[in-house]
Amino acid sequence: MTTINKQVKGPAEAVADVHDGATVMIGGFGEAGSPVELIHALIDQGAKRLTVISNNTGSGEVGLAALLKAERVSKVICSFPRTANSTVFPDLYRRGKVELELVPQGTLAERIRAGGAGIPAFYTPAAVGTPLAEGKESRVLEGKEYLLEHWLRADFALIKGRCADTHGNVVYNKTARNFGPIMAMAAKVTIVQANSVVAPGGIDPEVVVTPGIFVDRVVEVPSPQHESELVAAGAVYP
Amino acid sequence: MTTINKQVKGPAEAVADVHDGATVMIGGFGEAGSPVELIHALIDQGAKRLTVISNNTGSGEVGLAALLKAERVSKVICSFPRTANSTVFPDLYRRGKVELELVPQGTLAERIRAGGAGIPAFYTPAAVGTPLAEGKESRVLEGKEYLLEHWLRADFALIKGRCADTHGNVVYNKTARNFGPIMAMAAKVTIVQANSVVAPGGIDPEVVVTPGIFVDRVVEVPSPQHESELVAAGAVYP
Amino acid sequence: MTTDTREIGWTRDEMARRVAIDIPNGAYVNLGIGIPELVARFVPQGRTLVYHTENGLLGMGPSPEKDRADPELINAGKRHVTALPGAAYFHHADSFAMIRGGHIDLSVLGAMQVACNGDLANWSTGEPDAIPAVGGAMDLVAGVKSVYVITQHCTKNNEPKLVERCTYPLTGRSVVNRIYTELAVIDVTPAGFALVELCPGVDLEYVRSRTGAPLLAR
Amino acid sequence: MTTDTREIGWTRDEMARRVAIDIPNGAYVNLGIGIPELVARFVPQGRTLVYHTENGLLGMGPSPEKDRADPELINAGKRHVTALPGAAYFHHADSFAMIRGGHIDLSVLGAMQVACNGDLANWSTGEPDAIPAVGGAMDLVAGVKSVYVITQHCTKNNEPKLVERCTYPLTGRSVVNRIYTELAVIDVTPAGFALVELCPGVDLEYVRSRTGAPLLAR
Repeated sequence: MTTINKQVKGPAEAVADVHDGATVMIGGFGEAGSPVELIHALIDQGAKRLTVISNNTGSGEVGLAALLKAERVSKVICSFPRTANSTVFPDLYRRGKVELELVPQGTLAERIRAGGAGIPAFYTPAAVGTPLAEGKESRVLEGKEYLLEHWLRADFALIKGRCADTHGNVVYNKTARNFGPIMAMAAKVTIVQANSVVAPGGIDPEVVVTPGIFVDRVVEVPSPQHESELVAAGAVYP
Repeated sequence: MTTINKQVKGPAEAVADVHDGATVMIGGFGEAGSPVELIHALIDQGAKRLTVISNNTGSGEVGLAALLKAERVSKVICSFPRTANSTVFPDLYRRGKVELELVPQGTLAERIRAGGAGIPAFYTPAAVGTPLAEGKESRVLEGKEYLLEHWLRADFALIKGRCADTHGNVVYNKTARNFGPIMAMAAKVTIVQANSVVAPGGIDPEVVVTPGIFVDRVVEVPSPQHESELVAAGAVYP
Repeated sequence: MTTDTREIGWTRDEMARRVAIDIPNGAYVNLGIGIPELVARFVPQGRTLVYHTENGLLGMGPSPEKDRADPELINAGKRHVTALPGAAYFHHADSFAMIRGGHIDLSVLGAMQVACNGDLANWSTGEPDAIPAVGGAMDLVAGVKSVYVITQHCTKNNEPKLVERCTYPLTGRSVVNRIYTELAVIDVTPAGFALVELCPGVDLEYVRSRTGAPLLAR
Repeated sequence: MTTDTREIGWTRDEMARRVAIDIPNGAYVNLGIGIPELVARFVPQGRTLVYHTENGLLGMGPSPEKDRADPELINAGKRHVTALPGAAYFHHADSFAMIRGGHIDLSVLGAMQVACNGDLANWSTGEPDAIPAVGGAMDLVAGVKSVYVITQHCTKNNEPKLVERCTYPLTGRSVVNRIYTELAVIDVTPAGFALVELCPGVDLEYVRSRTGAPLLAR
C-alpha cells in the first residue's frame, strides 16, 4: 500500500494557499488545456497582484480573461495576448492596469523548460535583430548571433490533464498538452485538474507524459468546461 | 495513401553512407538501448576515424566495444567509459589509441538535447569547482556559479526502439529509452532499429516518444541481441 | 470558387496552389495563420506533406466535420483540425525544438513587409495603442530551413509590401527565401529581389511599378 | 546477516537502515551505486519513498526474480530492477532535468573523501593511469536538494575519509549535508563537522581520532 496520495478534494482546496503577489503559470494554448475550474477557484479565492505566465490572455469573460477582469493580475508574461473574443486584456492594457512582458512563443516555452530543468540561462536565435532583443545580451557563437535568455519559474502552476494518478503522473488530451508538461516542471507547487484521477498503476509507465515528481496536487474535474462554449453562451464569471 | 516510407531493408543499408571522420551518436545506457545490430553493421561497413558520442564504451568484444576494438574510433565523448566486463576501451586509452572527452552525464544529455533544440549554449551548475570545469567559461547568475556548455550535434545517430512506424515515429522499451529520444533530435541522419515496424496509425499519436520528424531511417530487427548474453557466451564480433 | 475581385493576377487559391507546387514530397511544413493555411488544400497528387502546428501536433489533417470537432484538437490559429495516421502529439518545448533546431523544412508565412535583404515584418505595426502579439513567428523565421512568404503584392492603400527596408518592427533579419504574390514569384537573393515567375498576363514592368525595391529579371 | 568483520560500529546494513530512518514519507530519492543501494531495503513501515534512477525511471522497485529480469529494465548500476505501480519512464534529458532542477529531494552517495566544508570527492583518485569516469555524480550533487554520504569512516589503509580538505579531484564544492559512517552520523555545518549521533558503544574521542578535521559535539 502506497502512502502517497496527492489528490485533494476540489479546486478550492487545491488553490487555497496561492498568496498575493504569487507568480502563477497557467497552462493552455487558446482554450485547449486551459484549466478553467482551477482559474475560477483562484478568482473565488481572491489572491491579488499576481504575475501570470501563460501563452494567451483568455477570451470572453470566463477563465483567464475573468481573472484579468477581476483585476487580480498585475503582470502578464505571454506570447500572444490577443485572440478572437479577447477584449478584457486589451482594455486593461490600454488603461495601464496591467504590465505586459511579450516573449516569442518558443522562447517562452524554452525559458519555462529551463526553469524546470535547472538551466538558469541559454542562447537562442529567436528575436535577434528585432525590437524584442532590446536590452538583451547577445553573443556570436559559431558565426551566428544569439540572445541570452533566462529561465522562468513560478510559485504555482495550474494545469489541465486528461488523467492523473494519485502519485501525480499525468497524461493529456491531444493539443491540450501544450505548456502543461513544462509548466509542471517549473513551479514550486504544481496543481493539476484531470478528468479522472486513478490509483497508481492506472497509467502505463511507458505513456506517462508528466512524471509525478513534478506534480504536487491533483484534483478530479470529471466534466471540465470549455472556454469557447462558455463564451458562446455569454457566460461571465463569477 | 502516404508516400512517405522511411523503412530500409536491413542494418547494412541503413548505415551504408556513414563516412570516415563522421560523428556518430550511439544510444544506450549500458546494454539497455544499445543498437547492437546497427553497430555491427557499421563495423562491417568499415568507416574509420569516427567520433562516438555515447554514455559508455561497451563491454566484452561485441557492440560498441567491438567497434572500438576494430580501431574505428578516434575519439569518445562519454560520461562513464568503464563498466563491468569493459576492457577494450581502457586498453586503447592507456595505449593512447583513443581520445576521451569526459562529460558529466546530465551535461552530456543536456548538450545533446540542446543540439537537437537549436540552443547553441547554456549554463549548468554541474562540475563547478571540479577538474572538469578547467578551461570552461563560468558565470555567476542570481548569486550562484554556473559553467557555459555548448551543444553537441552529430552526423548520424544509431538508436534502438521497440516499435517504429514508417513515418519514423518511435516508442521505446522501459529504461532502454535513455539517450534515444535526444540523440534522434541531434543528428543529421537518425537511424532507428526497432523490434517491429508498423504502418502509420500503428502507434497512438498520444504515446509517440520520438516524433517522425527526428528520424530518417527505420529498420526492423525483430529479435535484437543483448550485449550481456553475447558477453556471457564469449561472443566476439566480427 | 473565390470571392477575389482584383482584375489581374492570381487569386488567393491560385497563389496557395503555386506555393504547394514548390514543396517536395515528405517535407515537414509549418503554415502560418491566414492565407498560408490555404496551402494545405493544394498538395499535388502523389505527394505527402507533414504539417506541423506549433501548439503540439505533427501530422495535422483537415478540419473535422462539425460534430466531430474536439476543442482540444486545434491548430496555431485556434481552428479545429484533425490528426492523420502517423501523427504525434508533444509539448511546447519539444515543438519549438523542432522549429529552432532546424527540423522543419519550410514555414509559409504572411507578411506586412519584406525587404530586399530578406528582412521580414509581420507581427506589429508598431503603433502606440496596438496590443503587441508575436506568437511563434520569431522562432519560426529563426529556426526553419526555408521561409516562404505568401502575401498580396501591395497593401489595401497600394503601398508596396516588397520594400528596400522594412519600416515596421522586424520579425527577423534576412530570413525570407521566396515570396509569392498575386503578381509573381520572387526570390530573395544576395543581389536583392529576383523574379522567378510572372503570373500569366502580368508584365514585368507592372510588377516593378508595384515593388518598392529593384526587381531583377533572370 | 552481514559478512562485515569490523569489531566496533554499525554494519553496512545498519548504516543503510540509519540513513533510511532520516528519509521522510513521499521523498524522491536517488541512490548511488554500492552501499547506497542498500538503503532501499530499509524503508520504515508506513512510509513510501519514490526511487529515481538517472537512466530513466521513477518508481524503481526491487530486483526481479531471476527469470523475470529484462535486460532493458536496469538501474544506474546496470542491475536488473522492477517498476512499481505509479512508475514512469523518461529520457535522459528529462531525467537530469529532475536532478538539476532541484526536484529530487535526496541523493545518497558513496565517497572517497568529504571535507569539512562539504566538498565531495567520489569519482577519481586522479592517478595518471586511471580511466576517468564520472557518470551522473557531478549533476546529482549540483542539483538535488540534499546530499547524504554513506561511507566507511576510513579507507582500508586507515586514512580518514572525513578531511580538512579533499586531496582527490572534487565531484562538487560544498555539497554534502550529512555523513553516515559505521561510527557516527555527522552533519556538515558552517562551523565544520558536527556530531549528530554516535554508534552505540563508540566514543566521541575515538571518532575524533579517526577523523581528519575537527568534529564538534552538540
